[in-house]
Amino acid sequence: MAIIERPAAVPATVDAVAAPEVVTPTQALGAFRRPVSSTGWKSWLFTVDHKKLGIMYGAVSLFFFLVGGIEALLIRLQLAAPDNTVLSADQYNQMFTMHATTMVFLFVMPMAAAFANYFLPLQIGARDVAFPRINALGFWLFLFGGLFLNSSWLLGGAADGGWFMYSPNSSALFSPSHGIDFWVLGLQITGIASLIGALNLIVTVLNMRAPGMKLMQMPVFTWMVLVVQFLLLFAMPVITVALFLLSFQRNFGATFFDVNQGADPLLWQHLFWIFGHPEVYIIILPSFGIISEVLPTFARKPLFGYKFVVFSGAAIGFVGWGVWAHHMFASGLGPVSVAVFSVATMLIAIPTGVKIVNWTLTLWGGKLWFTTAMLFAIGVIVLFTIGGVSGVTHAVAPSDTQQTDTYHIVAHFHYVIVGGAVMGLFAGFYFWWPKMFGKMLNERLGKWNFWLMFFGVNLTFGPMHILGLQGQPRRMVVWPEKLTGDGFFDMHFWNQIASVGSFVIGLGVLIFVINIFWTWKKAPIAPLDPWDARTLEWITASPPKEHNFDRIPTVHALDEFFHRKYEEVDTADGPRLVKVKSAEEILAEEESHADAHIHLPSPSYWPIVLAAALPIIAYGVIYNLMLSVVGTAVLLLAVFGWCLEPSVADDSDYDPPAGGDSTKELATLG
Amino acid sequence: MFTTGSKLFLGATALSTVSAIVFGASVGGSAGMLGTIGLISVAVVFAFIAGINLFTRDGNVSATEADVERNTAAAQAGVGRSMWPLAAALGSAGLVVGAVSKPVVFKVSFVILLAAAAEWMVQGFSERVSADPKYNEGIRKRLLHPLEFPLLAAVGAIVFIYSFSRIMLNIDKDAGRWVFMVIGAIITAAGFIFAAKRGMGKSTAAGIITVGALALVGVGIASAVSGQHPIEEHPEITSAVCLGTASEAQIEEIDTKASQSVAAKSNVLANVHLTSDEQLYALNTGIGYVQYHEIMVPQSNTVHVMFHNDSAEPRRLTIHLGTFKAADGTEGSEEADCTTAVEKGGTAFLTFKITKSQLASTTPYRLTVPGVEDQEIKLLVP
Amino acid sequence: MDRSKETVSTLGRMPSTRRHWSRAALFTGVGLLLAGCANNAPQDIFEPKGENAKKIDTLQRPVFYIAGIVALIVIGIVGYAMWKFRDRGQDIPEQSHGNPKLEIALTILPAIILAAISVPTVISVFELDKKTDTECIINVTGQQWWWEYDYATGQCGDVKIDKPIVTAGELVIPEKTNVLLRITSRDVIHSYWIPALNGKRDAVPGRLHTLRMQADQPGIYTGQCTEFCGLSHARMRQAAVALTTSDFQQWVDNQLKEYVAPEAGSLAAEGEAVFTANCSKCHQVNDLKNADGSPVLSDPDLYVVSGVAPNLSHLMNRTAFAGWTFDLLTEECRTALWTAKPADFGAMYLKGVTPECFNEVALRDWLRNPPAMKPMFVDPNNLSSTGGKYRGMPNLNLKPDQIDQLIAYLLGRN
Amino acid sequence: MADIAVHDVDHAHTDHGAYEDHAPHATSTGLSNNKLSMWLFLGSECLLFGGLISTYMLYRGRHEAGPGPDQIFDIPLTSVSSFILLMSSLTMVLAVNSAKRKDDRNTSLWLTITALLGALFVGGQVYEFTSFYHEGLGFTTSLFGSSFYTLTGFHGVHVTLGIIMLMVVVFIMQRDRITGDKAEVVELVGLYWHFVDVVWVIIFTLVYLIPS
Repeated sequence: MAIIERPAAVPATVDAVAAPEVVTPTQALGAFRRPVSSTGWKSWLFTVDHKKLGIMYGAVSLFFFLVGGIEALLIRLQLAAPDNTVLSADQYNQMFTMHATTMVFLFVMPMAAAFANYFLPLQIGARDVAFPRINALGFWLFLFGGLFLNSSWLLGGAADGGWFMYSPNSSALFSPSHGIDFWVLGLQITGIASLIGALNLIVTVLNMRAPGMKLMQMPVFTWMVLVVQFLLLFAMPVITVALFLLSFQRNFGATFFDVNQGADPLLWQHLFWIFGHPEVYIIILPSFGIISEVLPTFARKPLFGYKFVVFSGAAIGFVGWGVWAHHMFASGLGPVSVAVFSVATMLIAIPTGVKIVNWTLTLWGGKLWFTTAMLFAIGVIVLFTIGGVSGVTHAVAPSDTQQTDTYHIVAHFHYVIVGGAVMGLFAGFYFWWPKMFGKMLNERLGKWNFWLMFFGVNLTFGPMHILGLQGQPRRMVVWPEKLTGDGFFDMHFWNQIASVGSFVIGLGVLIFVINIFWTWKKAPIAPLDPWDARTLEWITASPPKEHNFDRIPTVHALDEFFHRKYEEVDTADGPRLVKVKSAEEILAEEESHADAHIHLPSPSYWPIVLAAALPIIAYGVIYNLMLSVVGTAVLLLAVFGWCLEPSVADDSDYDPPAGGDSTKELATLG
Repeated sequence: MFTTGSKLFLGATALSTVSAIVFGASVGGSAGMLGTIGLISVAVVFAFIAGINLFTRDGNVSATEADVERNTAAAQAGVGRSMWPLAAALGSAGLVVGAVSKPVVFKVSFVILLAAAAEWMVQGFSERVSADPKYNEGIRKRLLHPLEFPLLAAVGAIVFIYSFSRIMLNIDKDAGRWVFMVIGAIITAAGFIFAAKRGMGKSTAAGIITVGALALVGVGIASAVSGQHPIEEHPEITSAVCLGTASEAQIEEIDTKASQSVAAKSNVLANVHLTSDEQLYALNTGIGYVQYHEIMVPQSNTVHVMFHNDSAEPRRLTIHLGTFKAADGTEGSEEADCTTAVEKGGTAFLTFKITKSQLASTTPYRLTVPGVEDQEIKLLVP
Repeated sequence: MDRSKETVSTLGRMPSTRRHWSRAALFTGVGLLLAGCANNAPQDIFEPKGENAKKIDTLQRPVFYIAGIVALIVIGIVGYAMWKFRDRGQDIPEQSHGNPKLEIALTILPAIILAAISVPTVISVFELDKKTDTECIINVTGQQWWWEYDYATGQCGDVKIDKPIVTAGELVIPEKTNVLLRITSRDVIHSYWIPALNGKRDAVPGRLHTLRMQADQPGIYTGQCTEFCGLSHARMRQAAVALTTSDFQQWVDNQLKEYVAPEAGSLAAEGEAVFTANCSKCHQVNDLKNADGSPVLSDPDLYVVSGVAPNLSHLMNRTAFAGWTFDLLTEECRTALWTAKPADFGAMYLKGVTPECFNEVALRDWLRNPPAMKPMFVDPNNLSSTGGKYRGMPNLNLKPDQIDQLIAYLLGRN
Repeated sequence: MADIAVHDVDHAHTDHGAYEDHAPHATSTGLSNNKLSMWLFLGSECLLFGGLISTYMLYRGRHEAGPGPDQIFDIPLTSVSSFILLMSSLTMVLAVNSAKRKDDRNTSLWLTITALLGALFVGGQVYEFTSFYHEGLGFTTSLFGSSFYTLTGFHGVHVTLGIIMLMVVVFIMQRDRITGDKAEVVELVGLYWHFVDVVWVIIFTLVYLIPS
């Protein structure tokens, strides 16, 4: 049969005489042609561009934010009345487990990764991250891990052991559904994403700064992201060990948490919180970085005490490793450990306090411009301060034994996480939206968004302080009528207020979503430098070109962009800052000196394929190991393709093939 | 319009269709049914092949398409040699052999067959890529090396590791250590010799290493077939030993061979002390100034007690775990557990869980020290 | 209560400028914190009723005040700066990068405050762990989803206990006595918490933790399991009941009194048979005898994962059942008991559940279908993970007349 | 002998993604991206083994069933295998050294020797596991069993991956050109290999030598 031997069509561009001798390689390789398009859905699916990945990180995180938010609203609905029946006990347990897991691992962490991905290279004057394909792999692992985790809702119920998943309640004996298996494996997958992301970003920051940019000239956001990546680098392996132990126990019969064999359940708690406490700073520091950019911009003066802010950030990251056991003051550690960890915990309040002081003093003497971003940033100072001081009350260990596992703690960490981290991320949205999309988010809707969220946070989590002190424990599907106390301001009242507040927050978020759509459809093109900003990312076009910088900027100062715009001029009244150049002029200057050959990494199929293999393996671990074999085959195939692929596409991979001098290649392993 | 090939297959289609009709009409029953379906299938297949022949014009290259003609496989240099048909054949044979003998043969053959199929396919594909064999070979390598190299390395490592471990299992334990050391030394020494003797050809060095590795694998397979050296037994504490009803020899063996490792278990229920004048008392955790001679043990609770021996003799602490009737009503024997013998000044942990009320047992729950008379601590399990 | 009213009115008069708003937020925050002590919730942590809780209270109150004041000052300064330095068209300010001296000062200041807090903290940590003044030890064991108390034989304060006592849900202790709880668990981690008497201590299986308990006066102090422990975590409650020494002696005597079989032929006697046939597989009633005179022994480890079920010998001497969740007393009687003066409390408590105070509805519902009232892991079709054992009490499908008989029988278990 | 050095033969392809492309871009630290990321990765690995070692240290004396560590460990045997692994670190140093001198012949040779010694070590471990299993210590037998197999198993997997990496480098050096800086590839694998060795030294000391 002569079927398969039909020759390939003659490529149009190949020279008529030479062509028949040798068919060009990529046509021969068919599917292994690299994706090259820079528009259309494929350009997103196979992209390795840090900006596109950043936007996708953001979009997916926002989706999970809504998922986690709906879970939160259901929880508050259930708790709005005593002995309520909106959710069953089983559903409620799944709900609060997944609310925390989703918000921590699938919203706040990846949303910080979104900003880090997008702005870190821009802030240090790089064209991309060190390992672009690994960057793409990180995103897809996060997405697939998150979807895998949430697929448990449809496959017999989600995890029901709380996000802290204390053993032995997490063993198959006490949680027979597959929920916890999904949780363990899903977190392993997203954990890999965090780990490789951390490697990538650390290398990027340390190795790829623009000429002249010293470490102490990096924007604070970059600094905080760097600290966070180090925390991730060292915290992820610890939770990886804990998750391995748990999945070996649940799936392969190991005995790590089997008390009848003499196991000590505190092992899990130690491993979890050695990861879990740095995790708190992993969550909060990016937000600190963002508002450290926003506050100086809208106060029109540099961050007060840049060095102190940077060092306190690093100190938080460092001391954060020595305080994990303050989550275990009631666990029976013995008085010596408790005393040590209690004092260490107080210690960490000092660098945190330094930051608050510096932000406040940044405002002092400034020329404050109350944009939405600025309001969110100031909101962070206020709310984080409240969360911080209530944190000190828990650092006092005996006092903590009364407060822990009550709503007082819930109030505390929501002030810190929602008030500190989430509000900071929102400041980032409003601040950087024009840079990312070339359009400003609507400021009027933005103000609504801010006030509703600010009001809502206080309304929801403020009363929880009282509820906790009145003795309402956490994680309870119902609270009983007979414990509500006397008078009008009883538990019942405060629970209702908190529930109303949660819907106010929900409304604020809804307005944000509306704002996004409004901006997308209706908003005019934003000015190039709408905020009179200070750092390097604003030197680029909005949105930045694919290669970021036409020429790599040379850095002379902290707040480089600001110093290019403004110069000090001596006047009769002494020195005055005068604007000497506009952003447009600076951009035009950069464009006129564009580098001749800019090499960018080419898109690739393999990150997404490789990432897809892991959930398959994970499903296999839960249901049938044969599926894992299939997943491993896909994994091998993807690694194979990855290795096969040159980091830059052949000319002939372009359709039509590009000329020899086109812009491509940033040669890297990743 | 119709090519030669398509005419042939169209004819065959017509023939089988007719036969199907005739067969179906003449033969009844299930045999007729099966036969008809078979013939119809044959007809469909012939029709399909005829269609393909039509579409490809029998695979004949049109005389006008000069470029294409040069690029057809037929116009290309002959294909190179290939080991994959042989491997595939071996794999298939192994599959059959495995199916009737051992599953492991079947599995290995299956993997060989898969690998051969994959390699064959890629080779076939790459040899037809262009008219340039050198380029084609490049394509093959580009496609397969990233897969071949790691897999080969993994398979090689596994075979080597497995063989070596079988040798170690086969030979005597003491000899094993020496063999282990000697093989390690030989490998290292070989490295230094080869590195120093630069006159030695690369293939010679590679050959020697390969021969050595093969020898190891060979001995490994032989060892796997011949079996294992005897397995050491580790005695465990039994009720008989604890109650002192076991033979002297058994007790002796336990005391010398049983594990002496103790877990630093936190938070014991009570500390049991044997004083220098052989008095036994317990200190309940949390109330240090009362010497108890009965302690309450919550039912079904895993409990640790710590035994301190201050007497001159090595002593063990024995817990009497009751005597129960079996389901058929027969009287059981007393169950017990104990620590290993503890020297003077030493400590040991005893962990136990009592699931039945003391009323269910015909003998009392208690802690005793064999060899010390009239001293006991009652365990109350209401 | 008055403080929380203030708080709300601050919320109500929400001023319009941001400065005022942030100040309002601040007052709300601090007010909310302090309002915890303002009303009469039974588990309020600012109403200590024993020596240990009072120690914590004297430690934490100043910390709360300091925390509130610090927050107040910071937010006040932020608010002031927002107003003072708003954009009024002034020049772009000097690009100052900070003032190291000021910063060092502002770093040392919180360090001093925290150092001042840490000293009493460390002292309290050790004081609250002291074990040398123990006058009574009680084993407290948590399991899904109830607490068991085992009183060891020996002295408990001034009272001597001759035989072990096993009870559930309600911890009874002599007043003004240093009781040491020895806490552990049979399955997952629980946490024992009576806010009025002390902070929490986790009940960790395989570990034994101690917790000091001391009550200044007779009364009932409620608590709740505070470590998430599965399905019915919310319905795992407990209480500590403090009695005077003489009342405590009476309670002990009552716990150890002889079993009184119901009068033959009565409804309760039929109930005894129903109990023996159905309930006694797991639940022990001390000294209950079979027809042949042999003791009826429960064998809960065959049926329940934790290996125990509440001892029902003196059920009607407790005020609630099923993880101390559902009242055995009617609403009226319960309120009377909870609000009784310390002097009257003991007598009222020792009466137990009298027929007129008996909350029959709850117990009847419970016997009809326990998992419907309290979620438990008892679906007989879904027990493969536990090897056929229950976690909780299954529905025994008792008939209405059996329930009547059982209730009559149980009412006599006082 | 140049004639037995790697034959860089045939074909037009220079693309072996994983082993190529150290574009000599100047980096801010002077370390190449790959090397820096390998160091960071190994830092992260320290915590992974830290967690596993802690687990083992906590559980090594806990065996309600089955034998305990003092009953089954064969210290002389493990000493030999530790020594062999340490020797492989030495040969790895020699490989890196040869690579830096662009001596392809000896680089391949020392890499092969390192891989063989590594395989010998893993072989010893497989033997050890098998005999422990026969002596009654399974993965699910006791806490000691679970944590022992998990810790040493994770290490063994690391060594095995190292062997595969070594062999792949050898193959590629033999069959293909490695584009870019050949010495760096060898150095990266070397870093990993030394790390795995150091971890073993810690495991050997804590698990085998210090009695529980």
